[in-house]
Amino acid sequence: MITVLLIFFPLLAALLLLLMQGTTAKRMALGFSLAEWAIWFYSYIAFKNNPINAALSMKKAWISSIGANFAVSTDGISILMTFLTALLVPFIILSSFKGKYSSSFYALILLMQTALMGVFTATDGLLFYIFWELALIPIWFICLIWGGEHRGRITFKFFVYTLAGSLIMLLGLLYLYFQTNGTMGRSFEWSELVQAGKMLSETEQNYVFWAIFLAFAIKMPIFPFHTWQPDTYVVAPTPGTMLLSGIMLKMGTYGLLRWLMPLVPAGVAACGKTAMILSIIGIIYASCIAIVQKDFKRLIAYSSIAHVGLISAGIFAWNVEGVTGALMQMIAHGINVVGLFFIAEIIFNRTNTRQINELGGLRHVAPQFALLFLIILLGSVALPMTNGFVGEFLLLNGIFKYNIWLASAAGLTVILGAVYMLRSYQGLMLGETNKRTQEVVDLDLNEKMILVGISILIILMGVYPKPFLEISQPAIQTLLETVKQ
Amino acid sequence: MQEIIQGVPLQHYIWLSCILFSIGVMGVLYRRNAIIIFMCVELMLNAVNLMLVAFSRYHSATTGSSAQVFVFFIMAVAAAEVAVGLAILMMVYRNTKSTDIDFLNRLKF
Amino acid sequence: MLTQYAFYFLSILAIFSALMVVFSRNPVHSVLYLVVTFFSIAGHYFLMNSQFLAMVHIIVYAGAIMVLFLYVIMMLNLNTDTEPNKSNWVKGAAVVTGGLLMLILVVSTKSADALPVHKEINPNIGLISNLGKVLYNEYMLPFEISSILFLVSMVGAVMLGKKETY
Amino acid sequence: MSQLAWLVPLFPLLGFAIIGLANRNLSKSVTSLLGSGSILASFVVSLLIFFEKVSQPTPTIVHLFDWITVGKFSAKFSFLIDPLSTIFLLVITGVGFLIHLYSTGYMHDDDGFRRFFAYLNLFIFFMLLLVLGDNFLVMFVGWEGVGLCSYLLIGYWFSNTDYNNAAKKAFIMNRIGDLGFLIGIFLIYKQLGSIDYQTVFNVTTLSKISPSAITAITLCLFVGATGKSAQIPLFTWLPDAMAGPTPVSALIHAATMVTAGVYMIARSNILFSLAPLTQDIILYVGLGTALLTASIGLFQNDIKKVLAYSTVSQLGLMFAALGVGAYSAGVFHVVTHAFFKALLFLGAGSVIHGMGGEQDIRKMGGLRQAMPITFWTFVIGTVAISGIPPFAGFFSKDQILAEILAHKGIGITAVAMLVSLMTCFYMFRLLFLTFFGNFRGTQEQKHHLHESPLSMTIPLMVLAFFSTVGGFIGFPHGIGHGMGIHHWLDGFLAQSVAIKPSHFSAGQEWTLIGVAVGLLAGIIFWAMKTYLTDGKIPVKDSEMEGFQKVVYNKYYVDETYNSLITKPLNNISAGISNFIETKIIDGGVNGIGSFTKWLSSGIRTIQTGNVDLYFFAMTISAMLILLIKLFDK
Amino acid sequence: MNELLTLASVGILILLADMLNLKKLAFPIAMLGLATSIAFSINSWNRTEMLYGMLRMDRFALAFNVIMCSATFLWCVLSEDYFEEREAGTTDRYALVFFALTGGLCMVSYTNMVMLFIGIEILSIAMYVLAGSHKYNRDSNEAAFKYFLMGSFASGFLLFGIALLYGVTGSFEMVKIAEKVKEGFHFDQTSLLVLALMMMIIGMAFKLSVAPFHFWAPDVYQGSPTIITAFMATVVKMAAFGAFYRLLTNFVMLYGSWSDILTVMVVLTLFISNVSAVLQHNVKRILAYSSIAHAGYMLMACLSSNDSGDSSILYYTAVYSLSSMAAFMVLYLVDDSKEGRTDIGAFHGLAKKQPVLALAMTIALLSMAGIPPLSGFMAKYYIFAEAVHEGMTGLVFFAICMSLVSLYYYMKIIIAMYFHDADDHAVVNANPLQVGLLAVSAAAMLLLGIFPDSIYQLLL
Repeated sequence: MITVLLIFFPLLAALLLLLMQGTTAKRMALGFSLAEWAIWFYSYIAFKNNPINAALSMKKAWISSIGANFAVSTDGISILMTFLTALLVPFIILSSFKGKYSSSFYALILLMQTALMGVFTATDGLLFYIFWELALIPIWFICLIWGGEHRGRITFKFFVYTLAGSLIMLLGLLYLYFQTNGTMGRSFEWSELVQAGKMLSETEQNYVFWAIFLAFAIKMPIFPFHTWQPDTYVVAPTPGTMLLSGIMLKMGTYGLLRWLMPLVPAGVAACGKTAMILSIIGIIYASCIAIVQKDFKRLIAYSSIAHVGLISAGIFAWNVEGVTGALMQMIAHGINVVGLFFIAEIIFNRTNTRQINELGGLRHVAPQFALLFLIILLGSVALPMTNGFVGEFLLLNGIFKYNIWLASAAGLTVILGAVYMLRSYQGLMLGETNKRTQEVVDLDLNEKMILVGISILIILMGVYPKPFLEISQPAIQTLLETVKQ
Repeated sequence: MQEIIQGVPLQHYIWLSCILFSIGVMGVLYRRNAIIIFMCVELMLNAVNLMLVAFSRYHSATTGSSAQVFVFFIMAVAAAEVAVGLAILMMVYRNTKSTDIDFLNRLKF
Repeated sequence: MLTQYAFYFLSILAIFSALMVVFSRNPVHSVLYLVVTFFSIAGHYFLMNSQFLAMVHIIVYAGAIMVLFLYVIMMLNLNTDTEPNKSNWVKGAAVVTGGLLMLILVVSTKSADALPVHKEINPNIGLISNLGKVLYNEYMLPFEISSILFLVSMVGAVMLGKKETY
Repeated sequence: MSQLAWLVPLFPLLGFAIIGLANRNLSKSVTSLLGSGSILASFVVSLLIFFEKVSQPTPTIVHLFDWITVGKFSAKFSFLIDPLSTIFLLVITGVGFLIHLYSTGYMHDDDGFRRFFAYLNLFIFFMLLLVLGDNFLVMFVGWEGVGLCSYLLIGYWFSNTDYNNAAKKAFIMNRIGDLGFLIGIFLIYKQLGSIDYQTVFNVTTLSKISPSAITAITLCLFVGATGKSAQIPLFTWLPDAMAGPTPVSALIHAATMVTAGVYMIARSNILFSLAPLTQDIILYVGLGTALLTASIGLFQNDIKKVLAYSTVSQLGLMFAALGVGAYSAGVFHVVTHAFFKALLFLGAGSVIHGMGGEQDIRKMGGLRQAMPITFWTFVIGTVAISGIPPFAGFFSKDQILAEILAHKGIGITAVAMLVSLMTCFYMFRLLFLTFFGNFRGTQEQKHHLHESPLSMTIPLMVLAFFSTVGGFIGFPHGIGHGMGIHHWLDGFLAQSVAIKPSHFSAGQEWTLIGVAVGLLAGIIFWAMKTYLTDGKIPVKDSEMEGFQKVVYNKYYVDETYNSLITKPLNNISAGISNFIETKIIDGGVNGIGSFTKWLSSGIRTIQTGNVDLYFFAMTISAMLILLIKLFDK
Repeated sequence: MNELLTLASVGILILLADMLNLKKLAFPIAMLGLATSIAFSINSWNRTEMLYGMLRMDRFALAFNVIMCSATFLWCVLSEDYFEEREAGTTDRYALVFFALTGGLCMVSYTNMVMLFIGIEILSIAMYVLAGSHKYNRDSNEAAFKYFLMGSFASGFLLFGIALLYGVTGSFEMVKIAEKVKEGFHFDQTSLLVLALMMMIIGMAFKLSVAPFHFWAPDVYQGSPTIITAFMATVVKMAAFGAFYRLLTNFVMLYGSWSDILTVMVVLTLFISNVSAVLQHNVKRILAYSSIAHAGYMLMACLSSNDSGDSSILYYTAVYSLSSMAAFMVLYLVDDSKEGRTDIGAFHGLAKKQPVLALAMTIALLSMAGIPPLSGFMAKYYIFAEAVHEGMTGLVFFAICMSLVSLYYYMKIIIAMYFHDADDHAVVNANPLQVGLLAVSAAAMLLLGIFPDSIYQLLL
């Protein structure tokens, strides 16, 4: 029941928001998102007390004609993903306070939150798919209505590309669905699909693997399916970019974890390595592009590809370190990238440009900003004692267990990440001020709240990641066991 | 071999109507004047009628009369169609002063 | 034998006049050839002992429909050879296509030979009394429904024909 | 007391937090007090720990909290207090405190005074984590943390693009090493299932895994060490790092951070002792670095650059010592080096302070009158680094030479000796050019010349004292058996020593000392003749030629790296970005769209609007369908 | 019986009202008639009625009747002002619509070929007239003209098929034909039967606008008055599809394999319609192509029909007509307010001026594109799932690709509404009733998508 509330409360809030206008809408949106956070916290307490709490899951017949249920449940993995969602949305809403956004904007964000919560808790294949797609619509509108130049063309590409992937995934899920043979006939239930997947021959599993993988690969995105992403991130309004990069791409990684790996174990065994190599190529490839990138927002976009490549590689390593690291990094990356995009937004608001070589010396005029930027940047380059490190360390460790050479290649992210992030930091913050930057003022309260909040999270998670690691362990073990059997 | 009337097999009637039908189709393709085209369509319907009557005779022991009733309906429909069709033709002619089908191609691509 | 000759005569006449419908340059000629075709088809109906249909055919087609056609042609003053010619290429294509279609139809109906032979042919089915029974019993519903059809065509024709301003 | 070891890093952390957060609201004096005071407090605690450990040498583990626990992997956040870490604690907090004190004077007029102290405190914190850590991961935390602080402090004057580049370079080069370290940690975990020192440094456990695995582990760790300790091939960042304020150079880039590599290898001595191949590599890399950078130092004209190359060179010697398994000698040299190199840097800082920021020794000269304290302490430092008995450097350097001689014979020792002689030469060159002769700077500078304030000279004097007597904590092995630092580390190194014992007699030792002292004297006289008697001044940059030019330009190593790595990376990236990304991958995706549009533009023309054509199309398709259906049997 | 009678008599009543100068009554009568017909259908839901052996009012037919009547209901309410504004011919149009519905009902419930033929003709003739009901508009003229010529041409093929089929089987009754077909034939006669069935399929494919017999559709849809196009694309299409589906399942499918030819048709339809629509700039034409594309998807359902085929098709047609009706109605409102502009530019800035209309249009378009959780998704899902189950994964893959292509043109409209600013100053008028009804339709599209069983299980 709590999970259901977690999913549908934002939807309700979104509908209510449509009745409001102006600043009331903004404030209420923030209020709703905080209330959602409270709901999450309640579910967390419930989960802590009793992980198999009946209140955390729900299963009701939904489309009985095809055996699809409304089945949601929260386990140790879901709780972290819902945490990320519940955590970031208030930040994202807060970050948009200065923009000229109408109430429908906030309604869309909350609608998106519903979809995301649904994706992260659904245990029914069709339900998962519906929420998966539902998440696409609000963000598309956000980008389309409030986006930047060429948004029509770019958001179209984004929409079609991701939709193409997910339709193919649906094909794969359908294929599995027709192999299920539960007591109640065919079913989309996760456990049934897992059983069905195991029955398939290896060739079939390979096909299903690629079909499902494609959707996640596009969403994350993994090289070479990533070209929608930088353009979209740049063109989207910054809150939209935050949603996209902070939470939405986690749908892809979460999907890998929950809906690909356990479903077709033999397919993973046969094709996982290729997928992993793609992920790792993506890390290096995107990092290289980020190095020569002149647009700061685009640079973050590419850095995001690199990070996600590492996450997916960690998942494909499919050992406890890799998977835990992936989860940890999903959260860390979510937080960091939201911070980075907010920084890009702040810079753009003040100077009207995102070109790194047109800026410089911001540290002179905005020392607090520079400091907070630095902390977030360090989180992003995975300095120990920041959240990025825990995830990255575990990921690399997991990949290392899988294959030494791949891990070494993936490890290049440690170096390349530092190269492009420091390069951008230097270009933006250091050096002498110029015409554009000399008039810049330091952060105001709203901005400070967000960035300080993020910075505190970065350090807290880096120093004491135990709660995050601990809560997900049983679920990860179960998941790993599922595949082994 | 079934004979429909003395000395004439069913086959011949079918062929005759096929030929008439084809001529009707050919006329539709051949002419540009809408009225003629329409007439050719009528020709096609008549070919069908002819075939139905032939078949009704072939099935006369069982359901032959229903085929003849069917022909009757086809005639009725044809008459109704002609009324409306000519009304449309007139209307078009009023506006374009032409019954040339190639003249009407504002709607395309 | 007579029926056989009658059949071939009527058939050749029908085909010839049908062809003339297509190939006559003057629309009025086409109409007249079509009337000839209809008459020869009516002849076939007589041959097949379907007098009622033959009568109806002549009344409806030759009497009503063709008159309507003629009337329209006259009214629109299309009786002269005003139709711009299609290019020969298109005409050729039309003839070839029609020919091929005929070929296909004829070849594929060749198997009508193999239809089971019904020895008895009931000569009375074409009679009015017989048809009336069928029409007003079995085919009651379509008969009624076709009244709607006529209503539709009537309303439609009036609607389109009526002068109206808006 | 050892249980309170967490206090040691806590004080600097608090100092950092308070200074960092309060920032503008803190007066400079309070900042100095907090900044230096926190380190002093750490030092006091370290001393107490030290005294406790003297009487009770068993290692103590202080467990703070579980940091990362995943599956079988577990990294605790806990501290290990044993002789090795205690020595480093003392050096870091002790020297660190002096340098903080010095900074209060040196940085007094700088705008970013508070920021500077915050960074310094943070640095000390991370450095302490590095040496206190109970497992490799905590060490790695400190390892990366000091790298960060180094980045921040090198780029302290962030308006200057060159400085920023230097900072970036330092961080990235360190990161390259860090990756090696990280992979080393993974390997350790994979092979041994743990990264705790207790579990890993166990001969019985280690004997179960293959020697090649140990070699791989040690090589990876050594790559990490080359990054942090500026060894070939990752040494070029250190000279550039002199862009930071001088106390930073003294603290981070001479006394403490760069010795982290030595600490790491000393800490993992068992691993290295079990990997002879790695040891040899370390030896040759160390010697090579020492030789290369010493030769560069011969021709440098920037006072800090000379010291920087000297630092790299000394680090090379330390690695050479580690390479022959003389861990205690290496650590010993770390300690003495910390004293005299800090002293030299701070002295140089004092000079720069007095000169108003001038660093080129060609523009100095005759400063001894104006800055007597600086001069005398600098002399002590120079003598100490040159290895002249009985100053600190002599003992440690001699020890290293002796160990090399004992293990590798005369040839390798000669190379090490050569390095030592070169060090002596350029240090005296530096001394003479700076403090003797006539002043060569501008009038304005001459007018400005003054001795530094007390806050700067006191640390100089304290360090000079230790540079003088510090050597006695490690009296030569062969002469005074079981004294000082060796004895202190004996228990710790027992396992390694068992693998590779070193034997040499007192006679050998004395011979070595004799030869070394004799040669050094010759070199000093040569230097004196060249720069003091003849009054030779190094030529201007533009007039250099031939070999001198090559050496002055650091053998063009930076340029080589630039053209071998940086430029290709940039070009490849640009290629990827401009061609593969946009043309091939994105082009492919867009191509599908364009293709569809192209198809559309073709297909929609079928719909010509001509009924005629529609009739044809319908009839023909009907015929085709009939044909297919009827005749496909 | 009652359903049929109601519809026919409402048509006549409206004509009578016209004669008695009670034009105001036309609308209420229409509403009442539709409601009554729906009520009758629901009332006789649980029994199957045979009418003179000609019509079979089974659940399938009744469900179609309900949906067609509901769509017409929606249509009437939404287009009320259209008829209000035009004095002349109002009642005629209403009457024709109801006669067309009568024809449609015959088409979805026939058991005798005569009824199929007459039903089709009633519907078609009414539509020919309605297509040309803008008498002084050249486009409307052209549409009626093309529709009529090609429609009657296609009727010829259909009739030829029926005649041959009668020749072979000796009956017009579907049950008897099916029996005969099941009995099987000599090898020699197969070509006759195949020819008959093929000719019928061709004739029906024309009515359904399935490629390669779709040529009339884009032109006619574009040329007809928007309000009529809306009716054509929904009710007429449903009726045609119902008839086709009955034809296929009742006996065509019993004989031999048609999947190859139908597959070709599906592929062609999906390909030509979707790809052609990509570069269109006229929203009406885009929607016309979209409706052709949907005919393709519906045909796909026939391909893989098994027990649940009826349900999938019912759901699909219901959902499709709802979405299509909503989209066409928004188009109509825009068209009506902007003096006949139906190009994409007419939609610029609609989101700002009429957010509800824009939203309804968006939901309708996304639903047609098959984006979850809208009903269009579930509709496609059922069909694709059936096809996957039948092993036609390749065809489904192709259909998915074509759905993606279709996104392009749907989104073009959405982007126009949300992204661009209006390029003229015309105000898009919509009365509260229309807005409200469109909002309700939008909600229905969403709810039907979330709870598809509400319709899907009707026939189970």
